[in-house]
This record gives sequence, C-alpha cells and structure tokens, in this order.
Amino acid sequence: MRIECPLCGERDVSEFSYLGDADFRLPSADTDGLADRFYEAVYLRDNPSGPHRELWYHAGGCLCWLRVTRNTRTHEILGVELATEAPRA
Amino acid sequence: MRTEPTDITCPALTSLPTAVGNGRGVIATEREGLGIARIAARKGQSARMAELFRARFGLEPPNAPRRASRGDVAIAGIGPQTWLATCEHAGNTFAQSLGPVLADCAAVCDQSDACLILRLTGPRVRASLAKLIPVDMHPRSFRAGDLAQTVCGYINITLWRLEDTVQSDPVFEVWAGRSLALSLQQAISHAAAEFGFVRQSSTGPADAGRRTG
Amino acid sequence: MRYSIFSLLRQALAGHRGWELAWRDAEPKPGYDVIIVGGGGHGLSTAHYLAKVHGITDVAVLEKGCIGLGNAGRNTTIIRSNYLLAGNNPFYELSMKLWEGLEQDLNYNTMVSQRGVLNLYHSDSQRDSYVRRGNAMRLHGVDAELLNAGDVRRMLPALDFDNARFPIQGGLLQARGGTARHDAVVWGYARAASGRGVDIVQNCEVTGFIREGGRVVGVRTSRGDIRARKIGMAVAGHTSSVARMAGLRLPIESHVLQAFVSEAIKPLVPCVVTYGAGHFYVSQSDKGGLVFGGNIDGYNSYAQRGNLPTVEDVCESGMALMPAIGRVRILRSWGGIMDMSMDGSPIIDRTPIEGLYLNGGWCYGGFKATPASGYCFAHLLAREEPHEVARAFRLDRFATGRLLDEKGQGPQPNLH
Amino acid sequence: MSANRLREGEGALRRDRTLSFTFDGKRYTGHPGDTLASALLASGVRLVGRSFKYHRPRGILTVGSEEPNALVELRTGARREPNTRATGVELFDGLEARSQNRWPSLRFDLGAINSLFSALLVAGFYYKTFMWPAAFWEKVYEPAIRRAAGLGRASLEPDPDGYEKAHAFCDLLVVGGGPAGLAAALTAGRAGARVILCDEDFLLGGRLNGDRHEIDGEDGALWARQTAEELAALPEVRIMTRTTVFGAYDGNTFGALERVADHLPMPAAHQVRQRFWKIVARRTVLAAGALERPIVFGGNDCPGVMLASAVRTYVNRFRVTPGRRTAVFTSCDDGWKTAFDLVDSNVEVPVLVDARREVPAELEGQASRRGLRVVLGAQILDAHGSKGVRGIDVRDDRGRTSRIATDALAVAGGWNPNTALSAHLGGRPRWSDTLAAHVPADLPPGMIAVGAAAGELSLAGALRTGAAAGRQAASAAGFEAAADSPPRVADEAAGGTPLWFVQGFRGKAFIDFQHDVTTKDVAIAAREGFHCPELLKRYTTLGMGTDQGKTSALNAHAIVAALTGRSPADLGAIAARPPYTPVAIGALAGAHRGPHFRPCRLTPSHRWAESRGATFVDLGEWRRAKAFPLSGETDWKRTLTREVRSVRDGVGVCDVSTLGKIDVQGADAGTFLDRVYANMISSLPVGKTRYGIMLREDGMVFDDGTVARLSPSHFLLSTTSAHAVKVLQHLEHARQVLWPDLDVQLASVTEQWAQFAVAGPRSRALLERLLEGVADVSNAGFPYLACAELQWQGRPARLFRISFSGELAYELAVPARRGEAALHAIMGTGEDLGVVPYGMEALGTMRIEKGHVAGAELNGTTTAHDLGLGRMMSARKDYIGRVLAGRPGLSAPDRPALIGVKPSRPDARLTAGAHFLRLGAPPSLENDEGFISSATFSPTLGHWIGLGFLRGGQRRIGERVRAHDPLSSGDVEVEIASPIFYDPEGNRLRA
Repeated sequence: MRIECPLCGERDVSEFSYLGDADFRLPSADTDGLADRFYEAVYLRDNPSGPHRELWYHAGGCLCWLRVTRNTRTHEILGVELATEAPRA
Repeated sequence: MRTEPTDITCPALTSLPTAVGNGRGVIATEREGLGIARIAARKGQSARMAELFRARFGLEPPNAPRRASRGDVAIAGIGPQTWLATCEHAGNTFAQSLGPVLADCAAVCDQSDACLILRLTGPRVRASLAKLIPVDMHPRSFRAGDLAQTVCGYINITLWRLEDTVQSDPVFEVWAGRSLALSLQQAISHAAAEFGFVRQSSTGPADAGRRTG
Repeated sequence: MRYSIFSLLRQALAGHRGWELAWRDAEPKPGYDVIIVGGGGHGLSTAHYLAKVHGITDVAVLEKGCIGLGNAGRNTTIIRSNYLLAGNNPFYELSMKLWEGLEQDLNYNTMVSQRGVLNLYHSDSQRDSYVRRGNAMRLHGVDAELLNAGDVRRMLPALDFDNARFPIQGGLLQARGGTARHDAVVWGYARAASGRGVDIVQNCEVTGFIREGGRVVGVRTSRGDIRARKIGMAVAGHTSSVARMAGLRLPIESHVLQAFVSEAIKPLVPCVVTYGAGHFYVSQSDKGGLVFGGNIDGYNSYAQRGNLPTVEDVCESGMALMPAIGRVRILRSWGGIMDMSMDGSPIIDRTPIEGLYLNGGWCYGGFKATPASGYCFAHLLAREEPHEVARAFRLDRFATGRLLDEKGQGPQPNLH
Repeated sequence: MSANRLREGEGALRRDRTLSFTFDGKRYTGHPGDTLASALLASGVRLVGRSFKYHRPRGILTVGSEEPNALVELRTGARREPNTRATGVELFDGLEARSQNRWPSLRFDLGAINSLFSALLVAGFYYKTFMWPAAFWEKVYEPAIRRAAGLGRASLEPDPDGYEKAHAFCDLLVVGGGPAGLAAALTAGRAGARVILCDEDFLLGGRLNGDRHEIDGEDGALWARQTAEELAALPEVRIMTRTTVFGAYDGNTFGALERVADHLPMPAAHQVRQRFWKIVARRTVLAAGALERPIVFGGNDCPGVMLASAVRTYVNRFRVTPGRRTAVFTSCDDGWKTAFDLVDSNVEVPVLVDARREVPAELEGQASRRGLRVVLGAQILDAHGSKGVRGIDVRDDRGRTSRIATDALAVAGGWNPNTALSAHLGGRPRWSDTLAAHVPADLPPGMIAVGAAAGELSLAGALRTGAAAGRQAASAAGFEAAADSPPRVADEAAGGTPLWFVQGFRGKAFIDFQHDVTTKDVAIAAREGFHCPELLKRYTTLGMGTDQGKTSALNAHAIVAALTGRSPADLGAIAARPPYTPVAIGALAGAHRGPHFRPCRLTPSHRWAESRGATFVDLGEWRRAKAFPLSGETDWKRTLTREVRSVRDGVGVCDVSTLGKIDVQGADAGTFLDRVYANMISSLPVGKTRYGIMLREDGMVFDDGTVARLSPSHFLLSTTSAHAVKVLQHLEHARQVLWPDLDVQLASVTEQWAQFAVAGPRSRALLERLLEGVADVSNAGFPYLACAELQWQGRPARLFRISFSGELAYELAVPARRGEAALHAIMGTGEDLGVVPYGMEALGTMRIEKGHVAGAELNGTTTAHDLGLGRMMSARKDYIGRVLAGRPGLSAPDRPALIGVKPSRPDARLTAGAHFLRLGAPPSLENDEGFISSATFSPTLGHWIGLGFLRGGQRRIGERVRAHDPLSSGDVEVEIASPIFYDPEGNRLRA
C-alpha cells in the first residue's frame, strides 16, 4: 500500500502509523451527557467495509497527520489531505 | 585525564573500520561544524518569516521538499511552514543569532548537535542507497536540490541531493539522529560493502561537491 | 456413523463407499428456537453446546459460504490459557479444559497437542510482568513455570542465545498449552451438532434482520426469511457489518492479521514459542510446516490479505530469534479479518436489542477460545444470564470503564 | 558419455566444460547450463525422491518451479537447504544433493510400508481414529505422527550466508522472459521507458529454449538471445534473471526474490546469497506463461512419467532424453511436438496415444513422415514399473488393451495459464471453455496479462500481445513506442480436448503427487460433503505441498465436478496467495538479524562509560549504562550499594540524555499544554519547572515528566525515555487534528542535548565550581524547581533544579557534541568531592526509595488516583482524558492503589510480580488484592523494598499481607508502607 503524502509525495505504508476513524470528534465541554458523547467518540469508531476516512501519521517522514480516504475492502487510496487543511466536516 | 576533548557527534563511531570491502564504490564523509536551525513559522507568519530570511540571507525558503543555498547558508522545506536552515562553520551560534531575528514570526530550535550528517558519493552510491531507502532515487525522479524525509531501515533520516561531482558521481547528504550514528553507518557500509565502502575524515563547505567552472 | 478404527477398517474393506456426509447440508426451515449467524468455530460450538448441555436442538447455524473458512480456518492453531486478568483467565482455562476432552466429546480427533506454549522475555521489566502473569495463573490453578535462559536453551537449542540484539533471558511456560487442528475443530463441532439435530445451512448469507416492535424476530437471508426466538451473532471479523444491519454500532474495528506456513521440514520446533522482543510466534504442524505469524497490519481492513511491511517484520523477528530458519522457505501466507475490540478482550453479551445476542471482539485470540466461547454463548442464549467465567465480557464495560486491557494499550485496537 | 545425454547438439549447454556433483553420495557429471534435474536425467538417474505419505518412488515430472516430486536436500552443514527442487537448481562444480524422506536409503525405504496400509490412510483418517484410549493420543499417536512429519531436514546452525533488501521503481515491470515478456520489454524499452524484466530462469527465452521455433527465419532460442542482448544495452532497462516475482501487493508493489549466489558453491566475500526486491511499477505485464497439466491414470506417479513439454525442453535445451524409448500420451496438439522432437533427436517413440479421435491432418502428416506409430481415440490406463516405467497399458477406441514397453512416458493434458500474480489482490480468474482452464480476470490495477498467461498459447499470439502491452505501458509513462511490425512466425496448431482422467485403470491414480492424493481420496471427500474447493483441499491436503497444487488443483476440481455432476467452472479457482514459489525466510529478513535486528541508540557518554568498565542494559532502542563496577566488585549488590551511598552521602553523575525533550513554542503554548496535561501548566512562572502528567483520552495515565518555562511563549517538556516518540505523536495529533487553530510549534530536541543529573548533598559544591561566574546555584539564587538558560564554555547550556533521586540535585544540559567533554569537566571538577558515575540500577533503586512511579507503574492500566496523583487532576480546566477518567470503573474505590511494601523479616527478598493475599487467605483469584510492581534492595534502608498496587491503597499502611510468588521465590510476609521510603518531607531535595 502506498500513500500520497501531500508534502513528501507517494510513500510506502511502512512510513505511516495509523489511528483510525478520521471523523472522530471531541465533544465540546458544554455538551450535555458529556460522558456518553465521549464514550461514543472514543469507542464507537466507524468501521465500514468500503470507503473509510481515516487518520494516518507520517511518522517516517514529515510528521504530518493526514486524512486518508481508503477502501477497506480493496485497500485502494481514494484521497489524501493534510489534517490541518482538511475540512473538518 | 583529558578534560577538554573536542566536539564529537558519536564517540562510538571511532570504533568503526574506515573501509569495508574492496574499491571506492561509495565514499562517506562526515559533515562537521555545521550550524543547524529548525524554523517553524508562527500561525499565519510564514510569509513574514520568508521575507525576513530573504532579507538576511538573500535566499527564498522553499515551500516544498527542496533545498536552496547561497554561500555558507542553505535552507530546506521539511514540512508545512517548517524549514531546516544550515550555515557552515557556525555551530550553535547560528540558531542563537537567528532566534532574535525571527523571534516574532517563528520558533527557532538549535539542531546543530542533533544529527550525524554523512555526505555520500561514488559511482555506486545510488545502488547502495537503493538497498536502504524506499524512495526512487533515479536521476529523473530525485534531482539535485531535492529532499526526502524517509526511513533507512528503522532509522528516520533526511536525505538530499547536491550537484554531481566533476567525475559526475551523484552526491547525497544523509541526516540521522546522533544517537543512531553508529547503526546508520553500519547499515550504509554493509549495503555498500560489495562495491567497496570508504569513510573519510570531514569535508569542507557544503558545495565542495559542485562542479567547478 | 460413529468414527473409530473399526469403522475405518469396515470402510476400507468396503472400498470406502459407505462413508456418509460428515454433517447434514440442511435446507433452512421457516423458523427456529435459536439462529446462530456464522458457521465458524464459535457458531458451531455454540450450537453443539446448546444441544448437548441445554437440550435446545431446534437450532440453525447460518453460514454465507462453506463452514469454517473464516478465521476458524485461517489461524495459527494455538491454544493456551496464560492470561493475567481475573476477567479473562478463568474463561480461557475453561476453554483449555474443554480442549482436553474434545476428542471424546465430539467423537472426532481434533488433534489437540499439549506441546507447551513458551513466551520468551528479554528484559527485567518483561520478566517482572511475566512473573505477575504466571502468579495470576497459579492463583487460578493454571499451570505456569518460569524458565531461565539455560532452561530455554535446553528446550530450544536452535534459538539465538549468543549474538542477539535483545538476548533471551528466559521464558514463561504453560506446558498444557499447545495446538489443535483448526479445520478438524470446525468439522468435529459441525458433525456433533448436526448429529444432535442442529441444522447447518451453508451458502446462506444474512442480509438483514426482521424487527417486530423493539425486538428482532428473524433474519432475511439469501435463502429467504427465517424466524427465531433468539438470534446469536458469531461472525467475528464482520461483527460490525452484521450489527449495522440491526442498527448497532460497536466498539470494534476490523483488522487484517497475516499468517504464514513454511515448507514441511523434519521436527525443529517442539513447542509454541513467542518472541518477546518483536512480533513473532511459531509452532510446527503435524505435517512439518512451521506455522507462524506476528502483528496485525495495523489498519482497518476487510480484505483477507496484508502487505509486505508486516511480512518483513515477522521474518526479521523470526531470524532474530531463530537464525537457523534462514534457508527454510515460506510456502504460503494469508490474512484473516480480526474483530479488534477497544480493549483487546472479547464480548459475549446481550445487545440493547431484544432477541439479539453478541459473541465477538475476539481480536486474534479467537481460536483458543472456541470451546468456551460456544459454551458460554450457549449458556447466555439458554439461561439469559452470562456464564460465571464470562461475566466480564460485557458490552457496556467501555462506557462504565470496567475494561479488560491485558496490554494496557488503551482504546487503540491496532495496538492490542 | 552419460546414459541419456543425446550425442549431437549443444542446446543451451556448454559441453566444453564438465562439472561434477554428487547425489546421495554418488558422483556424477554434467555441464554448465544443466540443472540438477537435467544432469540427473542425463546420468540415467530416474528415482530421485519419495512421496510424503506412502513413500512411493518418485522421479522428475517437470522442468520448472512447479515440480512436485524431485525435491532434494541441497548443500550440507549450516547451508543445508531442504525441499529444494532439482528442476530449479543450476548445476555448479562440487554440488552436493541428497534425497529426502526415506530411510535407510532411497532405493530401499522402510517408510514404503505405509503403502500396505494405504487402504486405511485415506483422506480424513486422522480425524476418525487415534481417539481411544484418550491418554494414548498425547503419549503415543501424536508424537509418532510428528516424528513422521516433514520432508527435508533444516540445519540447526545459524544460516551463515547474508541477505539484503532492495527497492526498485519502474514504468513497466515485466514478469516472465519468454517470447511475450521479451516482446513487451523490447517495445517499452526501445521507447525509453524504465523497464524491469524478471525471470526465474537463468536463461531468458522461456519456451523458446524448450521448443523448436522460427522467428524471422531464425532459431527461436537465438532470437531470444539476441533480444536479451539488445535489452541489456538499453540504459533504462534492467534485466533480472534468477529472479522470481513472488507476490503482488497493494499500491503496485511487488515482491521479488533474486537468487544472487545460489548457482555458486558459496557467495563471494560481501556478496549476499539472495536479495529481496520491493518493486514499485506503474504498469505490470504478466507474461508468466502457462503450466502443463498431467493426465490422471493408474501408476501415473511412476518415475519416468513426465510432462510432455518438460520432455521437450530436456531434449532441446539440455539434450537429454528421459528414456531410450519414450512414449507420448496426449489430448492436445501440443503433445505431438514432443514426439516429433524426440524422433528428430533419434529417440525411439514406441507410440503416440491421443485420446482424441480426430486431430489436425497436418499433425498426422508430420507423424507419418517420421514413421511415428499413432493411436487415436485411445487412452493409457496404467503405467507399470516399480522404480521406473517399464511398460504402459493402452486401451484403444475399441476397448482392446495392449501393453507396450517403454522406459519413459510424456504426458500432455493441456495448458493452465499461470494466473497466480493476477489473483494475489483478490481477483478471481475466469473459466475459459475454449482452453478448459482459468484465465486472468479482474486483474490488479495497472496489470496486463499477455501470451500464454493470458491464454494466448501460440507464439504469434505471445509476440503480438506482448508488444501491444509494452506499447501501452510505455505511453502510460509518456513514451511513444515505434509501431514495429511484429516478427514473422509460422502459425501452429494449438488445439486440444481436455482429458482430466481415464477410467478403468487398475493401480493408484495420483492427482497430487507430493501429498499422495489419489482419485479415491477425492471420491471420499466428495462423498462426505467436502466438495467445495477449499474444504476439499483442507480435507485431503491436496495442493498443500511445496508446489501448492500447480499441477494438481484443476485436475482435482475436474474430478470432483465429474463426481458431483458439475463442470470445473462451477467450482471456481482456489485463491492464489503469495509467494508464487516458496521464499527463504532469511531473504525476507534481509540484513535485519543478529545484533542488527533493530538499530541501537547510544548516549553521548557511551564511549566514556565503556572506558570506565560500565555494564550496559538495553531499554527499548537505547543502550544505557547499568552500573559502573569497580575492579573487585563482583557482586551487583556491592556496586549498587556503593553508587547509591555515594549519591546519598556525596555526589554522583548520571547520563539522563535519553529522556525525551520536546520544545513547545507559540502564543498559545500555555493553553495547549493545559489541554494535554492533567495539571495546570499555564500558571507556571518563567524560570520554573513543574512535574506534569498526561492522560490518554480514555483517562489512564499516559506519561509523566517535567515542564520548564523558558519564556512566556517557550516551554521545554521532558518525557519518559520509552514514550518520547509516542508523546510527540500525541502532541502533534493534538496540535494538527484537535486544535489546529492554536499558535503552537513543536520540535523534538532530544538528540540536541546531552543531559546529566548531578545529584547528592555535594552537588551544589560541584556545580558552584563548574559554573563559576556562569550561574548562581545557591538555594536562594537557584531554588528547587528552578531552571535557566546559560552560556557555558562558549556554548548554550541549560540548568534545572530537579531531582529523581530525592537528593539535592541539578540537571545540566549541554549541546550533545559537548556531552563527553562536559562529563569530563564534571568528573574532573568533582574529583576531590568524590563524585562517582551511577547507572540505571542505582537510578532505579533511588526512585523506588523515593516512591517515584516509572514504567512498571505507568503500565497503561493505572489512573492518576491509582498512582496517588489524583490531586494533580485540575478541576479548573478541561484536558485530554478528564471526562472518561470519571467513569465509575476508573474511579471505583476498590481499585488497587499505589503503596510501598517492606518484608516483615528484614533479610527477606521481594520480587516484582508477587500478588498480595490477606494473611491466611487461601490463594485464589477471588483473594487476589494486588501485586508488587517494582522491587529492589535498598542500600539506604538495608533491606528490600517495593512499590505495588493494593486494594484500599494507603488506607492499609501498617497492615501485614502475604506477597504470594509461587512462580519464582515463594511467599513473603510484607508490611504495607508509604510508597515514599526516603525523606518523605522532601527536605533533602530542597536543601
């Protein structure tokens, strides 16, 4: 598997480390039922069979966090963006 | 007891042989005395940082994994709004002098002691590096001035290519953490052994490799 | 037909023409007491114990393809009960006890081989944590033994004791651990369950759940709707996907774990060995192949295959541990989809949906758990309460913070 | 002249040189260009191995890497290679090979007795028996089965040869150097594209070397040679012979194994044995050819029965005939070529049997021109002969059976395209009725199949499809290939009607030769319901041998299909998995073995420590000084005691450079750190240091360390050595993903600074001298937890008043290159103060005496409360981990919490890992109340002490419990104490 780092170019997967579901969002402190929201954010991550938006860290390169869209059934990479620049939709 | 030994990147390197295998397929020399500063622009200040740097050194900080140099000073892009600047013979004073200049628009960290820097050249340097580094170093793909941050075995490295030598051998510089200097040299000399690996004492200024005239 | 040397002799004389189907290839009925989704080891053992222990035989096991071709047929066949936490240890020990009597229970030789499982340690801190784990095992009456480097050298002379980056200091041995023939376990449970009246329905893919009011009352399948009072999921690897059909989100990610087998060689590795300074475990099959593996690839995946970085990491660790295998060749590699839970431990519990029960999150520890998993899941389905050794495997433990994190890695599945 | 070597013709041999080798100790000869297989055949050796289960005599079946039978142990001693295919071994002078899986000898093998029980040893017999009496399985049956396991013997010694990895990148990777592959490489290479051409053979050309062809009017083998020369001359083309592309992976990455020195007696100095290539290719051309399949009939495993194409290659390329009389059994046109080539090489062909009633007239014409005896519409039922074929039973179209004498039989059952690589990424090959075989379908992105691999069995088709694919790949990379006209070749008959198996045979008919799977086994499996291909394979072990079913899988499916009234198409293809052919584990490990398994990080004082005779310990990647024993100090306890006492009573120095150091700057640095640390950081004054803990998002403690504030917008963090990299990743995540709006810059400065702890009551005296005129280190001028940036010896330096030992202590940081010099200065300056270096043992002991938590306590399952650090969790701000730390399970009062323990009997020893039980309570999980996490002998207190976690924690101080350790040192009664054994008030470090 090769990931196109927006900065470094296409690199082997061995340079990256994986975090998972990129739509993971920290609830803001004022939400009610905060504990439940946090439980969902931290433990109930998206795990689709197919396209998946996920966070990768270029640990063996520029140390950037990336939002990668990848098909978990075919391992095809569908898109990569810097976490700092990606729309946080 | 000797109380004032000179600076040493990795004392243990002295235990390594200076030649492995026969021939001079790969020649390694350690770069010394370099002043190295890591520059990270403050939020929204990268343009200002570039402007100040240009004013001071007449160099444009690249916004890509490229290296630009002028005289003793060079600067390379290593990340978003992040650069690595070097200055010959300047040692720790480089970052110290740069700090105040950029203070309001960038964080400057002295890295002069943080890395081993090996300059690698010789007719078989590409073949040897191909055994270690998962990046395409074909002359068409990795040009003079290009930079790559990648891994060499399990060692994080920064690598860039300088102008070829007069014998038109390619010239690379490989950076790795000081504590890993021994492991890195072992890996490189092992990979180059079949072509002949030679380690020389330190080089002159950054662009000694460049063709003269 | 009862299997024995005599049935074999009789058939030999009859030119082997009298063998019957190992298990009935059943047509689905319109309804059952219990439906088990998933014809892997866990689903089939659940069906077996439902019938045998609880007398519930109106059971169907639904499998989308042929039985036993998921993780039950893709693992490295290791069985052990060397666990640290009180929530895990008794469960896996029950499993070990069931393994020890499985041939007779099933009248099928699952080739359980208690050749020992040895975890090597390479540092003082690693030894300390093994001592802690070994003592926890002893507290539950599980066999555990601490070996020093000399003991290990006597057991496994081919390991690297003299030239290693991380020298072997000793190991934690569970002599009762070992291996079993994974396919035979599936076939044995299938045959035994089928013999007690359980319907094993192959090529029957569940495509959805039938809901009435709040509860689940059946499944929609590629072979039509089938109703049931209770439905148990045993589809580790695809638990998220099946649960999603019922509108459930679970603390589980699917990851790929690669495994490898070498060409058959004469006996070299007498027991199961785990390298402590890298990702590598190995045993030798009864056919002579070295069966080994390492860490999961580390990214969510539903493709039953992995990539080279893991292959290299495994082989490097193997060579660091056992430099004599340098010229032994890898014959085949494959990948299985692991249900990686958020704390590295499984879930056997009711779901928030009435009538739907969950058995999953086995990470890469599922094979050794096959007997106890079925035993405890059957208990839950039959008695509506968790079996005493599976009390900790609750679905709500992530919300309550009563976690079962053997490695202390936290909510990061690819680190467990 | 050896028995079966043809007199005339060079083939691809160099007859001018003779190589000698031994097989089972007997000496033979061959020539450069021979394989072990061709040389054995030439020497008249037919029996080369024994089968796995029945130990049946086996010969050479094929000429390539699909060989199931001819496996040998190659080389000797530490270089012994089990299960090596004789067909793939390039002959070298002095080669030593031995047959396998036989005892006492190959000709007389006692294991063959299994054949007598073959009626019992059928598919699945293991599972149906050995069950009673229960005890016997473990003690008798299973050990016996394991002893019988395996084919060859691996060496027990470390592999003496070297391996390495290499990376390559190209526009086009061509897999296979036959006509199709050569055409593809040539077209793309001429256009200027970067091409890599791999072939597992040592000679390019593929079937061009095995068959007789004409290309542009000249010999096909010559055309191959000339093409190879032109390719070699192209600057951007890399030809890799002896290289097998064994796997396709994601991202157009391929694994390939180059056998660098396997054709030599041993590798040269600095030469590796094999090189593992990771090739990234824009486009891939799959030109791996096709594999011929056998026909299943009685005694078809008898040595001398070979694939027809293999016979042809032995004749044309190696100038060897498998027997003086060689019959041919075919169901396709291709088989006839073998008969023709044999006859043309003056080898007697007693009969050509074709199962078809009608064949192309052109073939019959050629046959009669050669006076060849042909029987159409006939089948061979059985081959006879114990250790080699002597005769065959032929049943003609009228059902009459006659025996014909022959000492070899060439079998042509048709061709299976070699689809393996096309299916490694999950694509399933498609069934082709015309070929009666699977062809590549649903290929990996960027891969094109050509030639026989794509079902194009004719030479013309191979050249045409190859060139077209080469052109396509070139243009994809931006190069336009000239439209050369394809070479002229004669079109040939390549038809056939599949004959999977014959009926009415008498002997055993083998499908999988290596695993002795017969038609009977497959029938049993089908009868018992194991007819889906995966179950069939697992139940009968068919296709699980070293050849992975290359010659057996499809035949088996066809037979099951026939038994269950289906077509082979209905069964689908077995999933192909890497590696295509077996790959040595050593090659995949490359140079990462022994001491070079992983890199080793050395501290700035490493050489100095070595010179002081230090002992070292590996902690993760780092190698650190464990202790500095003086000569005569044989016992670790004496050294430890001296080092600890010297620090407690005088002054000691320790290299702490391994601690992670992270530079945090920016206007929002304070806010940022408040969010990642559980305690308040923004309130820290400039010039001060504070202890801090970070939690994981789930509320467990992640890491601890100090935070120093160098300026309002500049902080310096220290992390544990173990977590330095993980903490930076965690902070980068917070900075880039969680709060990208904050103005924060992060940089690791771990490698930049050498840092030394100078600890002990006399540390101030030492530093007063060392930093004279540089810094005021008095208690007033530089109180506990102070920090400062200095200029020392013309270099920047940093000074911190922090203490891990619990003594008055400082940490001095200097640029790493200056580390050794600084250490010399400290030692020199402190000489008369009695300064000593101390290592990890003393450091660890003093931190336990002081009750500081470390790795054993920060184990990822402990909360701040568990660690007695609950008060650090700020209630005045939000931070990572705050919310989930409040979950009932993490705040439950019954959670084991940090305590100290000391043995009731002062001379008793404590072990980390012991569990706490109430006195008198029987050992059981229910009674388990916690455990000892760290233990050490305390030189300060004169007895063992430990830290641990106990239900009820420090509420139970003074209580006596049992430290239960049946595993190592037995049980010890201990008293619960405060975790801080030494100077609880902290007077010493504030002194």
